[in-house]
Amino acid sequence: MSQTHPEMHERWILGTELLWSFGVGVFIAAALGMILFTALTISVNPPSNVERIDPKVLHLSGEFAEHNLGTTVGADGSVTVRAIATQFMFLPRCIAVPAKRRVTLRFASPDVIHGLLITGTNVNTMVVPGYVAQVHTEFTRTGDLLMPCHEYCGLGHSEMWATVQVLPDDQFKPDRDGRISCAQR
Amino acid sequence: MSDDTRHSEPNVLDQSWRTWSAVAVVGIMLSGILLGALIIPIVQGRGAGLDAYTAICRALGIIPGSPAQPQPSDRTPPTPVSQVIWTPDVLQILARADVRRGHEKVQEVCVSCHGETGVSIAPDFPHLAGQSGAAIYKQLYDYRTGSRSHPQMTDIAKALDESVIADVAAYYAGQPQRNPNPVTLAEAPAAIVQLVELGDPKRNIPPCAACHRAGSGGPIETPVLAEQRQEYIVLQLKLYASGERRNDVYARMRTIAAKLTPAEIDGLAAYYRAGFR
Amino acid sequence: MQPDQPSAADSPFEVADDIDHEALAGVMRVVPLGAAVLAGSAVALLVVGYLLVYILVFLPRGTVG
Amino acid sequence: MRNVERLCLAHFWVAFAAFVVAAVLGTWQMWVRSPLGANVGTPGQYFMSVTAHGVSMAYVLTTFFIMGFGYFVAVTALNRPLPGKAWAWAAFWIALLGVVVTVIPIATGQGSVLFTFYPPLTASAWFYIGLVLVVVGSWIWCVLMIVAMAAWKRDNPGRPVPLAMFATVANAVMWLWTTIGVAVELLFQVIPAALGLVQTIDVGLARTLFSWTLHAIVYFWLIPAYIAFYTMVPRAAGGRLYSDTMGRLTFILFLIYSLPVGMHHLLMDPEHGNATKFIQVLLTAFVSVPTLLTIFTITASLEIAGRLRGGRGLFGWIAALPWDRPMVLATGLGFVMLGFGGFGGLINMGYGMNAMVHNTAWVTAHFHLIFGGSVVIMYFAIAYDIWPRLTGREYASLAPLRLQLWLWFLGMMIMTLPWHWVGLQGQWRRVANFNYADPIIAGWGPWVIVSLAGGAILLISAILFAANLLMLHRNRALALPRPLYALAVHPPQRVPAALNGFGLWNVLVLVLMLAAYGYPIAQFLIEPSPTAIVHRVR
Repeated sequence: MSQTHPEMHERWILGTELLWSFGVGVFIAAALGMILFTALTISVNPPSNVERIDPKVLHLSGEFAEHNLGTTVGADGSVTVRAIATQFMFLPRCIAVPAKRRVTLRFASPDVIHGLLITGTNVNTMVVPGYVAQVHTEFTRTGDLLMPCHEYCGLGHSEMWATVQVLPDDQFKPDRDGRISCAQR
Repeated sequence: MSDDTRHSEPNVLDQSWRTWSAVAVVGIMLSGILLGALIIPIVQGRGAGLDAYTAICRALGIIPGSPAQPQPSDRTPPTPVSQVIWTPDVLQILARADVRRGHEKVQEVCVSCHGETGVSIAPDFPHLAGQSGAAIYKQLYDYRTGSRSHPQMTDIAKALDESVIADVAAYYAGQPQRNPNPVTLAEAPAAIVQLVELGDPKRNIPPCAACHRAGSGGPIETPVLAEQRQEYIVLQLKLYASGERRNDVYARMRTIAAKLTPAEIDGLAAYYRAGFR
Repeated sequence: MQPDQPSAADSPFEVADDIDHEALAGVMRVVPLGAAVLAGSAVALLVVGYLLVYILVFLPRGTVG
Repeated sequence: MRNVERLCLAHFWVAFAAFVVAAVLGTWQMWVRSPLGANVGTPGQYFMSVTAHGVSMAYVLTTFFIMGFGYFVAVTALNRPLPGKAWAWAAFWIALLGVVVTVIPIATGQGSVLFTFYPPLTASAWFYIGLVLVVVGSWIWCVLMIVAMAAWKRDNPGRPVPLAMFATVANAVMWLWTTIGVAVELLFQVIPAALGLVQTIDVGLARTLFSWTLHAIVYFWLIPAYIAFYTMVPRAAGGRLYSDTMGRLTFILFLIYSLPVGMHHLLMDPEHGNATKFIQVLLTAFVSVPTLLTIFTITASLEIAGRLRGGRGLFGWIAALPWDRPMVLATGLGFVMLGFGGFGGLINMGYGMNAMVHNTAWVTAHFHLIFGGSVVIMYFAIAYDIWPRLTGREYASLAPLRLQLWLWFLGMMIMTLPWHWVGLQGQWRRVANFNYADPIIAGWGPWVIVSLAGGAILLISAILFAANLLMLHRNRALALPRPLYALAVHPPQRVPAALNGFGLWNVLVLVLMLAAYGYPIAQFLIEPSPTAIVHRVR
């Protein structure tokens, strides 16, 4: 590559850039490949449930009326948690869930945008007024976890958090009509 | 310069750019759509026992549910705590209430206990002067539907006809408060000021000001506490704590009142009685 | 420099730098190797880190869907 | 210099004044949320400060710096007077008026909805009207940049547009595209609600329209740093730009791929299904291509400079680089922060993995490292490089400049690395005071104090930066302005029309936006989400 052929030289530069672009392609393929692989094999997705509900009459509705909130175990053994995220508290303030079993968590907001995560787990969702936020997960570790509201919802945002008790199977005893609440410790 | 670039006219060189870039961009977009809207939902749907059409509709958000999980069903009868719903037309009624008509009804019904200008005559009757119109509206509505009960108020509220509730609320909301300058007020105990301004993170109590201070962006029906009767605030907090009063939506006040110590309840009542905002 | 009068120091085309053409040609024989190794290893580190975090930190926290 | 010095200086001083104020607020916030400031400040004050910090850093510092730097590039790179200078001053005063109109409601507590405003929480209408004025000012700047390039191309038929100007116009075109989202949201949803004309708002649509702007706006901020990488760093290091074609391609890829990816900010939102989320995650993967191309091309350019200065062996060129020059030092430090920040972004865009980090301190660390770190450190380097031209003065010594850059780098790393660690443990965002008695939160206390120390270093660096620029005004006169823009190894003689204009790329952007945002927005028009009552913050 003597300097008598600068043009070939420029084509050579673009050649190295093309080679680098090929490396970038491998990089993207690796990143997207992992996402695709886990999505196709063990259904790892961000929460996906577009379910409209009118926030203005939420407290009148059956599913999210005050008495129906908390953890219920269905006849088929499915565990469903229903909770409300409202300005500056979650209801119920303490949620009992089983370990190593599929749990469906459903949240709704009657007023402004909230959001929540459960520390140390993959439960994370925004709670937007007008929609039911639903997350399916399995809790792999037992113990008391923190469930803060992680989206700014007003001046009381910092004090808005709840507790999640992940109970091992032998302590996860629903009562007659399938409801279970936190063990008072 | 070697030969081929000088002879390649700009538009020939350009044509390859146009085709290759268009092909690349559209190709990447189509692969995204193919994977996101078709392959992933169908494969996940098969795992969850859903047919391809349902899985794709769920992934696109046309029907509720995740393409990878069965959707829980729910059959619970509604038993609401308070029937009041804040819809645009309710807010319009409140905004366009007729204060004069409200004043007439007040003189006819309310003045004996709540006073002409909203200054109540007895300790356990609340002051209504300068109270939030939405708050008065909600309480009257809750008395009518039985979500809240009181020996006199339940019958009075039931006797009022629907249209005059907003007018009464607007009349009392319009009555002036003393609005004392906080600087001149006696020094409030630090613990109480802390509870009002910062709340108590340890007991998960949000600051009172986060909802009760005007313009905090809190719930619509939040009442104004400034210059309220001390005994009335103490009574209501105790009713909330015991759960006897249940018309607070999603148990906001029942949860907080249950955590307050009697000393804090008295301190807060005195704080707001003094006229702090 | 009066306003609206382009100064020699500004126009990019006339401002030749003091790089000797021979030295540049000599350097260009080697150049992208160092950059490719440095940038390549950094990017590879990113990808390996991403995959490790995905497998060792994310998945053990339970599936999400 | 055609007398645009005053225009550029006006923009830069507004930008850096907002920057220093916001840096003070940022450090105060770090103190208040740490165990040391347990009972300091009320939530009202804290969220007022967070709003002011966000608006100043994200809207004022960036928009004014980009406009000022754009005028400078249009004049020096195109080597001709700025067309429509009266319009430029008009744009400046409109934008400045917008800043004042926004700051008043923030200062009086009527704007505490943070800089990413969360409807149905609604601030005073003036808060939003001020931001609209700032955007209108920037639109005028966009038109001026496009007109300047068109005029130059008319006078120089067939010649390639100088890379710096080409990139500036790419940034202007992208900004015009992306502000459509927030403009529609503000003008048709949020401002009517703030004025009280409507009592409700469709929150799903509002968040989707804001996400349209939310990602390309960070590339609007980032492109000036990349203009410095491509056109100023090789010259400062004493080398050549490795490939001019790759430079043009990088800015085109930014224009194309930064626009249809905004919904990766909504991965955890309930108003969209997985299909559209996956499409935008896949496109987000391609938005990393221009950055990765830039890392290679600029490192190669620096390698050229290092070897020309006698660097031997595989990495000998690194030590041979003139690290005493601010532009070169800033690039090195900026690339390190870009690496850490880019890694954070890679995890954020991990589709399902976003659930691990969404709205945690990990995300805060990501954008502080990339924007606050590598982009802002390049803003410093650009300012240091062009200040002598604007003021006609010369630096007495480069030492304080290097010290400031090092302090900014150290402060940013010390502040953000702990955030990754506590973010993974679930530390959530925008907290006025933590309950350090809680066993989970107690463990974060020491790390928050370490971040506070980083914040303090950043504050010192911010003040030193303003001091460095102020002191320059009193130094001795500048002898001869150093040439600014780099030459490529092979300066382009002729460039295909596609790499010299944006006609083709605008068409492709339209196609991508229709495909990526068409359905997500149409679903709200077909079946609007149940409306939520507006909650006014006064």
